[in-house]
Amino acid sequence: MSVTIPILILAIPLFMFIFLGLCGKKMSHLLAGTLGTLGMGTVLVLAYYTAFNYFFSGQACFINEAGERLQHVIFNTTWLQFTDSLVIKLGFLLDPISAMMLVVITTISFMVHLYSLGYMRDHHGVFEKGFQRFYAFLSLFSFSMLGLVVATNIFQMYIFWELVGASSYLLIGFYYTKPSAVSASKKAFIVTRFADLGFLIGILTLSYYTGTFNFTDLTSVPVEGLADTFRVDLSTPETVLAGISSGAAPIFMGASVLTWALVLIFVGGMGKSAMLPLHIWLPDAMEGPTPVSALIHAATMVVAGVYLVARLFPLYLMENSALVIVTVVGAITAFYAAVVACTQVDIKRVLAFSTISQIAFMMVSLGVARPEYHEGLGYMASMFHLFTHAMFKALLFLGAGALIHAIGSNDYTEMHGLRKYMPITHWTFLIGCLAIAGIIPFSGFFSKDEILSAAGNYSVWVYIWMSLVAFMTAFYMFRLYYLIFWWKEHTVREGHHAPHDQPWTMSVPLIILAAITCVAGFIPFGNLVSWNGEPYDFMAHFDWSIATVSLIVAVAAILLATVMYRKENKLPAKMKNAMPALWRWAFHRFYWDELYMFITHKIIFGCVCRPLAWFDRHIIDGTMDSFAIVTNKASNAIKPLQSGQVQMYVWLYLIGALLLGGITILCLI
Amino acid sequence: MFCCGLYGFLTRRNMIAMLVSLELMLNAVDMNFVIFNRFLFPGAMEGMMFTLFAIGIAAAETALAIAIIINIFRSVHNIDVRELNQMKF
Amino acid sequence: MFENILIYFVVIPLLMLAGLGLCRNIRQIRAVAVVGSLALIGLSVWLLVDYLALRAAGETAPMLYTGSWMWFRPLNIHLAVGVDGISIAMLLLSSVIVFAGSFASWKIPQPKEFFLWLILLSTGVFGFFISIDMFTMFMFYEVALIPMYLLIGVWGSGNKNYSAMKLTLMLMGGSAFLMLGLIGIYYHSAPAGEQLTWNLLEIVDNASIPHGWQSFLFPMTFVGFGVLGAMFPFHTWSPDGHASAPTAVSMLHAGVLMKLGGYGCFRVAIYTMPQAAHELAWIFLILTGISVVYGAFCACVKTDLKYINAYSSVSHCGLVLFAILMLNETAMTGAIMQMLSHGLMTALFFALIGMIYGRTHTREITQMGGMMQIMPYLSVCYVIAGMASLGLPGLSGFVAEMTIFVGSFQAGMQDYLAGAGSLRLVFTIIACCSIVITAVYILRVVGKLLFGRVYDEHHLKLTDAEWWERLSTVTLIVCVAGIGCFPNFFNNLINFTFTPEIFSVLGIK
Amino acid sequence: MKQEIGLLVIFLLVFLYDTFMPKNSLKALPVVTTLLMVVFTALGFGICYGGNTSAVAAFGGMYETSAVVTAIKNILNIGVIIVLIQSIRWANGELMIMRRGEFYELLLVTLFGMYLMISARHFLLFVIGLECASLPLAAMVAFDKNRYESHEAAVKYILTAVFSSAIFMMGLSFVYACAGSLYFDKIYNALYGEHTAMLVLALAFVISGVGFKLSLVPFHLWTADVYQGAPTSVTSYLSVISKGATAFAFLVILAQVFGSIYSQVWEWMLYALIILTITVGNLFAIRQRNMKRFLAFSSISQAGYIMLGIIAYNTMGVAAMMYYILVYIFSNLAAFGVIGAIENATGKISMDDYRGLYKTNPRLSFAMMLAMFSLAGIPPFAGFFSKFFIFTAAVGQGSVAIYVLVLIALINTIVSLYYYLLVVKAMFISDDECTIARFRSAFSERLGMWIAVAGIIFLGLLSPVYDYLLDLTADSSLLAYFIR
Repeated sequence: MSVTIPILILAIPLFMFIFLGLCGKKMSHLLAGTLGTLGMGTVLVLAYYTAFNYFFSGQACFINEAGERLQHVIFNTTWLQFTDSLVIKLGFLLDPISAMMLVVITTISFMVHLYSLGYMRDHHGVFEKGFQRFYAFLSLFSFSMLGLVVATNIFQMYIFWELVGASSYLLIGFYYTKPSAVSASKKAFIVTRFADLGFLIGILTLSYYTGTFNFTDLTSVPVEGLADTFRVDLSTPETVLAGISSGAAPIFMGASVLTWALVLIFVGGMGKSAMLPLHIWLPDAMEGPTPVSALIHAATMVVAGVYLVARLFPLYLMENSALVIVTVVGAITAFYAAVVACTQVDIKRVLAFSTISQIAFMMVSLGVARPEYHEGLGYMASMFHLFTHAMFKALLFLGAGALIHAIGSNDYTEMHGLRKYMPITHWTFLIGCLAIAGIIPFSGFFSKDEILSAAGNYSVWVYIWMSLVAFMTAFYMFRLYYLIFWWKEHTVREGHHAPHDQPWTMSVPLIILAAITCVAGFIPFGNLVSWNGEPYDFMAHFDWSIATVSLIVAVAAILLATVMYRKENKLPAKMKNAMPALWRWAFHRFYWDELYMFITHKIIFGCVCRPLAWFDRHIIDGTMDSFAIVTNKASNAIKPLQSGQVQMYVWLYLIGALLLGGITILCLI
Repeated sequence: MFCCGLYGFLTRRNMIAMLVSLELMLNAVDMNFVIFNRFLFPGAMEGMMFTLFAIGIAAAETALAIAIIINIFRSVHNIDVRELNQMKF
Repeated sequence: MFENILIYFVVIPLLMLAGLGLCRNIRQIRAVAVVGSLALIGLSVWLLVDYLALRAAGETAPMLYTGSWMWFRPLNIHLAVGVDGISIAMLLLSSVIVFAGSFASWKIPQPKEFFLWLILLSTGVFGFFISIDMFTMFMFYEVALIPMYLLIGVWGSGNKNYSAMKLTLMLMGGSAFLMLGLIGIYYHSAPAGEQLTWNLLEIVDNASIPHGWQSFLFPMTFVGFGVLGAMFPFHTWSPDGHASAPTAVSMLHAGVLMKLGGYGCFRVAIYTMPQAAHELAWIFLILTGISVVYGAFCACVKTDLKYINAYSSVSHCGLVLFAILMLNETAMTGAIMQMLSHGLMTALFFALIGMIYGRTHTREITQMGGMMQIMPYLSVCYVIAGMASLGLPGLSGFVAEMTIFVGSFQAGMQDYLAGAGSLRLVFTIIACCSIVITAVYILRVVGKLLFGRVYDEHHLKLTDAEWWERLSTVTLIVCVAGIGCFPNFFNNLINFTFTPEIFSVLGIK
Repeated sequence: MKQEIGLLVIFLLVFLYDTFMPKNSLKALPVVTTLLMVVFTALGFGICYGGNTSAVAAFGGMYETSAVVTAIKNILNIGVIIVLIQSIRWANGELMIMRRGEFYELLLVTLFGMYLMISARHFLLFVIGLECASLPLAAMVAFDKNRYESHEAAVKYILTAVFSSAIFMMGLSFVYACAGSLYFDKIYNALYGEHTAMLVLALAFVISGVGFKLSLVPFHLWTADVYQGAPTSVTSYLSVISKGATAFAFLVILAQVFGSIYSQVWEWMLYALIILTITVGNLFAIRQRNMKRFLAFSSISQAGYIMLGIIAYNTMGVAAMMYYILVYIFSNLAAFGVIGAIENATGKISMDDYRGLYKTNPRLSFAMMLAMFSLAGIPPFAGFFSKFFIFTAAVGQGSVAIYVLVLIALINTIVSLYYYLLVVKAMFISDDECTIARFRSAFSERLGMWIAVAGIIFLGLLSPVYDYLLDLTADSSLLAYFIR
């Protein structure tokens, strides 16, 4: 496969960023927006072409005789050489998941580009301030995200990992005059930075032992657990690999080094994918423009963590404990986020928490994936869910954006009963809700169902737990749906003030995404993506019993929501009063933010930084100054010697001479 | 003798008296030389020679000191050495 | 003598001084400064190209362009020059910053005296980087220090007398230890009975410093240079000094002068006394490791822009010394890169701070806000500088820090696996933590200063950057991005395959 | 012997000129003297480079000269010339009309005395030289008849001087008792390796006697008052020429007389004295406001640095010491030149009056700053090189104790830098209005300053000077004494 297309896929967004960033101000808003969208459109086409080529062209470099899909490095140029073996390269790795991610990213990104043309202007069609900047940042983000998914080595991934963090920072803080937005962006960056620290150390450890950054080398390790511990032969990467695969690595604080490395890397993933306890940035990130939330904080960037774990999956397989940690974290997060989502009033926050819990689903399914159960169904399931979730969550967010754009508020209490006014939004939003609730035949049903069956294979408890989460998911989504579109009528909805559907630039993406959501479930995903590249027909593993159960669960949840929220009634208030404590905690997101505020401000700033600064100014600096002070004091102290009295002088003279002689005599004798 | 001179020099307030005691000290030095020469090294006359010159030098010093003291007496009408402490520290 | 290109790094500044003497008005003065610094940039770029060509042609000598002219015969003091990739990198850095600095001080009062001292300072800097004779090195070192006093004292702001005096005395205190160290090295520079020498290369070849003496002279030299490298606890001159210094001086001082410290530690202390370095590294590792996080933490709570930046300099320069002490090829490469990167970005920082201060007349971030709406250009530059400082890929900070971390982590793990204690490992991880703290204080400043609402209505009337300010900042930004995007170029420039044999003692090479 | 004779000739010429020339032509006296000195110095250099560097003895070995000695004498001559040039204006002031001649005659006599001190090889000659060099100075100190300080200074000087010479000769008598002779070489051989209490005491007395002229602590107390009280020209003469000469003479005595008991006895005495001198001098200098007094203390600590060259006790040390003296002459005379110029013009000698001097008299303040930097040892000025060399020489002595000593000295340089910078700060940095109006100093003063500044700038960068000095010492008769 030629090199030009992959390079273009990366180069066009980068060029767009630089171009719009430098001379965006000079050109008109519309031109800038159109340019950005066109650029993204081109990338979209190229990416589709590439993915299609990879999956269906059947070239030898992509798929071997056994029908296994291979990892193919299209180009790989040295960027920075640390040692002979440790080299950061920038390249383009094509394999099932990266191809899949290419499709996802370009699709959503293009939709968002298009959508923003309509969204980023007020009702009179006046563009927002910094419209060009917005598109520049969008291009930057697309570039970094694409670079991330096609990374050929873990350090390239880290580089773009940082870049997506930065572009997300810029986009969250797009309305930089809004203090809340500024602090949200700061929070997002710092929390993820903290996670990246773990990621970095993990990379360092891993690369030290394996002597390489390359995914292909890292993941081509034979899969055995790490049994006993002895020293690794560090002479060459091969021996190191051999050592690791045969379970060689010193125990460090009770866990093998590999475990440490993998867990630390997973911490990086937790940061980006907003797993507990590093989730706090994501809800605040909703301060950014809604298309940004759709693109970054629902569809693409937040699943980077999942992608990372999937990328290193063979390594994780070698270390059961790491996978267990992934599972546990995922399960807890999923439940937590679902509970919180049931109580939020800001629709974007509800969606944010649902995102967290859905990503947690993917994590769990990765955590439970084992080759021995259905040939690693969980891996495929999580990738599948990643795909479908990207689509319907983007759909939901864009729909929410449409609502916000129409109403001018994030709060569902402002909305109520909009179904008549905004039919397109209504229907597309409904499709999204059905998909996420897991109603056949929408895409969400299939992916979630596979996750559940994978969980079921792994352990029944996980299965029950996740089904519970699924139930709540369906519940809060429909709560949201009803509260927005039904509940009660607002009185003041006449004339041209009445909320109405959006311009085509906004509608088209909604419709397209809705269409995808409807059909995506029928993609034979197993043939395309699997943990070891061997295609298999997941219908073979399709478990109707689990499917029916989950379906029943979803329907039950929807019915409950209908009862409670379809018409205005007292039930919700009753529920709320029934368990006030739980409700309050859930409403305040279990006070995580307060906890973090306390740690950062009171402990770090109050108890570390200020004392240190004081110490520096007064102790260290004081010591330095005290030298000078002592000198001056001494000079004052010996002042009397120079008394101006000749006889005094002579006295000292004599004493000096005698002492000089006397002491020497004493020393000699 | 040297010590007497020393004592005088360090204690007297009158400059002339100080000069006198300085003379004492110098003469003590001369005596030293003469005596050492006479009893320890009777061969050569070095000590004697030195003494002659030392006497001369002492005379010169005294003359100069007297002159300066007169000068200062002219300007402040007082030859108390303890008063001479305008410049200090 | 004048056939050697390196000499011109000293000759050009001297010519500039002469030209300055003839200047009548500010226009001529600016002309002299700009032309001269351009000439310096040109010279160093030419040197770079030629050097790479020579290396490509298979030159393997540790130093190229070496020249040595007898100066004081009895003490065998030469005016010895020579460069390798590292010094060339430093020369590039210095010339760029001198260039940017002379633009940043376009409207300085009493320009003649100002540029006189500034150029004298840069003479010292360039002389330091080209010379391989310890005596001349030390002489240029001090030449570079003293103008600081007058530059800060006369053109400074705030508590300038105190700061200037403190800075000068502390640095001189450092050089007192340094001088003794150098003299001590001189007396052991050759085996008994042979001609003693000040020439670093010869000393390295002789490798005749007795072990006992090394462990006495190494701390002397290292501390001597370390003071200028803002090593904890000798860093306190830096916040006050920077806070009071005028813009260009802060730029040169943080950008170049503090590098003299790191460079000296590397070139003199480590080069000549590797065994002692190997044994005593742990002491200074602890100190520098402390200063990395310590500086960052202090920067978190300061409200004066220059103080914040000074403390971040403490942290970053601490990282330089830290990496040097890892005695690991990768880490050392990282250290040099960090010098380049920190030099450029901190110069950029100080330039911007100076420009903002020149408009708002305050450096308190609590009394500013929403600068992005008032002076977008400067603010964007500030964000870029901040991103470079917190290590965003594509800008210089990232590559430097990553190289350092990879290298020192390797060193640490080797120790740990060899059962040689986990000190280096632990401090590497501590140093890694600095990237988070850096993010905290950088974003804090950016958020408070540039974003949010405008704090003071009067600020709304302020103007954005003038053309010379734009020129000076753009130069620096381009360099920062250049290093960030093509790190391997510098990585190859600074490579240790040409270092003297003695480095095999450290397992380097 | 040539130089002494030459000096006597000049002395006679000046004397005759002063006595028999008509009053109106007396105004030319200073110029004439200066020119004579210049010619004489030129001849002196002629002797140095004349190839005839072998040691010459006279008075039956009481007197000996050699290339090194000639060189140091020439160095002194240069200093004297600068002093003379700088003092022309002062000497032509209306107060001096009557006493102009005496000033020059006394000055020449003291110089002659120093010559004798330097090249004496017998204590008799040495003592004569010492007294010649110190007594007339008392008269010169008292020169400003109508300034009270001048008299007070003179009294303090003469009393302490006589006292110290008494002590000195007492020490000599003990030495005589121990060694039985006053010839240097005889004493050297006699004292070989012995250290009785009497000898040590004698040595202490001798050192104190010479240390008095060098103003080593604790024999320094007269210095500040005398420097402050004396006329500026005299002060500068006192501070550089007599110090330089005595330093060298001191070296000669310690090496050629007591060299045999270097490491046992006087190394440690000197060690203590150096530390005391440098530290105390600096500590006092910090708090001075009067410029002359300030320089007095700075010169005390400088003397301490000079001693480092002696304690090094090797040829490099001697060379470094001579070089240091030379550089010190230039730097200090530059400072005194500025002070004198300002004093003559405005009568102000307080550091507070120097505030903002740069605004009114940039050139003067520039010269002053160079002098200060040179004294503080800042490159590229000569002071840096001299300090560096003398430290190198000292460390060359090799023992760890010397490393410590040098470290102490180095740390003291920071203190000294502080107070030198105080002057620079006053002149350049302080913003308040300068009390000294812009004025144009006399040609002679400017000439003197130019010479001194040129010396400050070029002495260091031109290596041949130092090379030459080291060659001289390398093949001098002193070499014999350094082998331990």
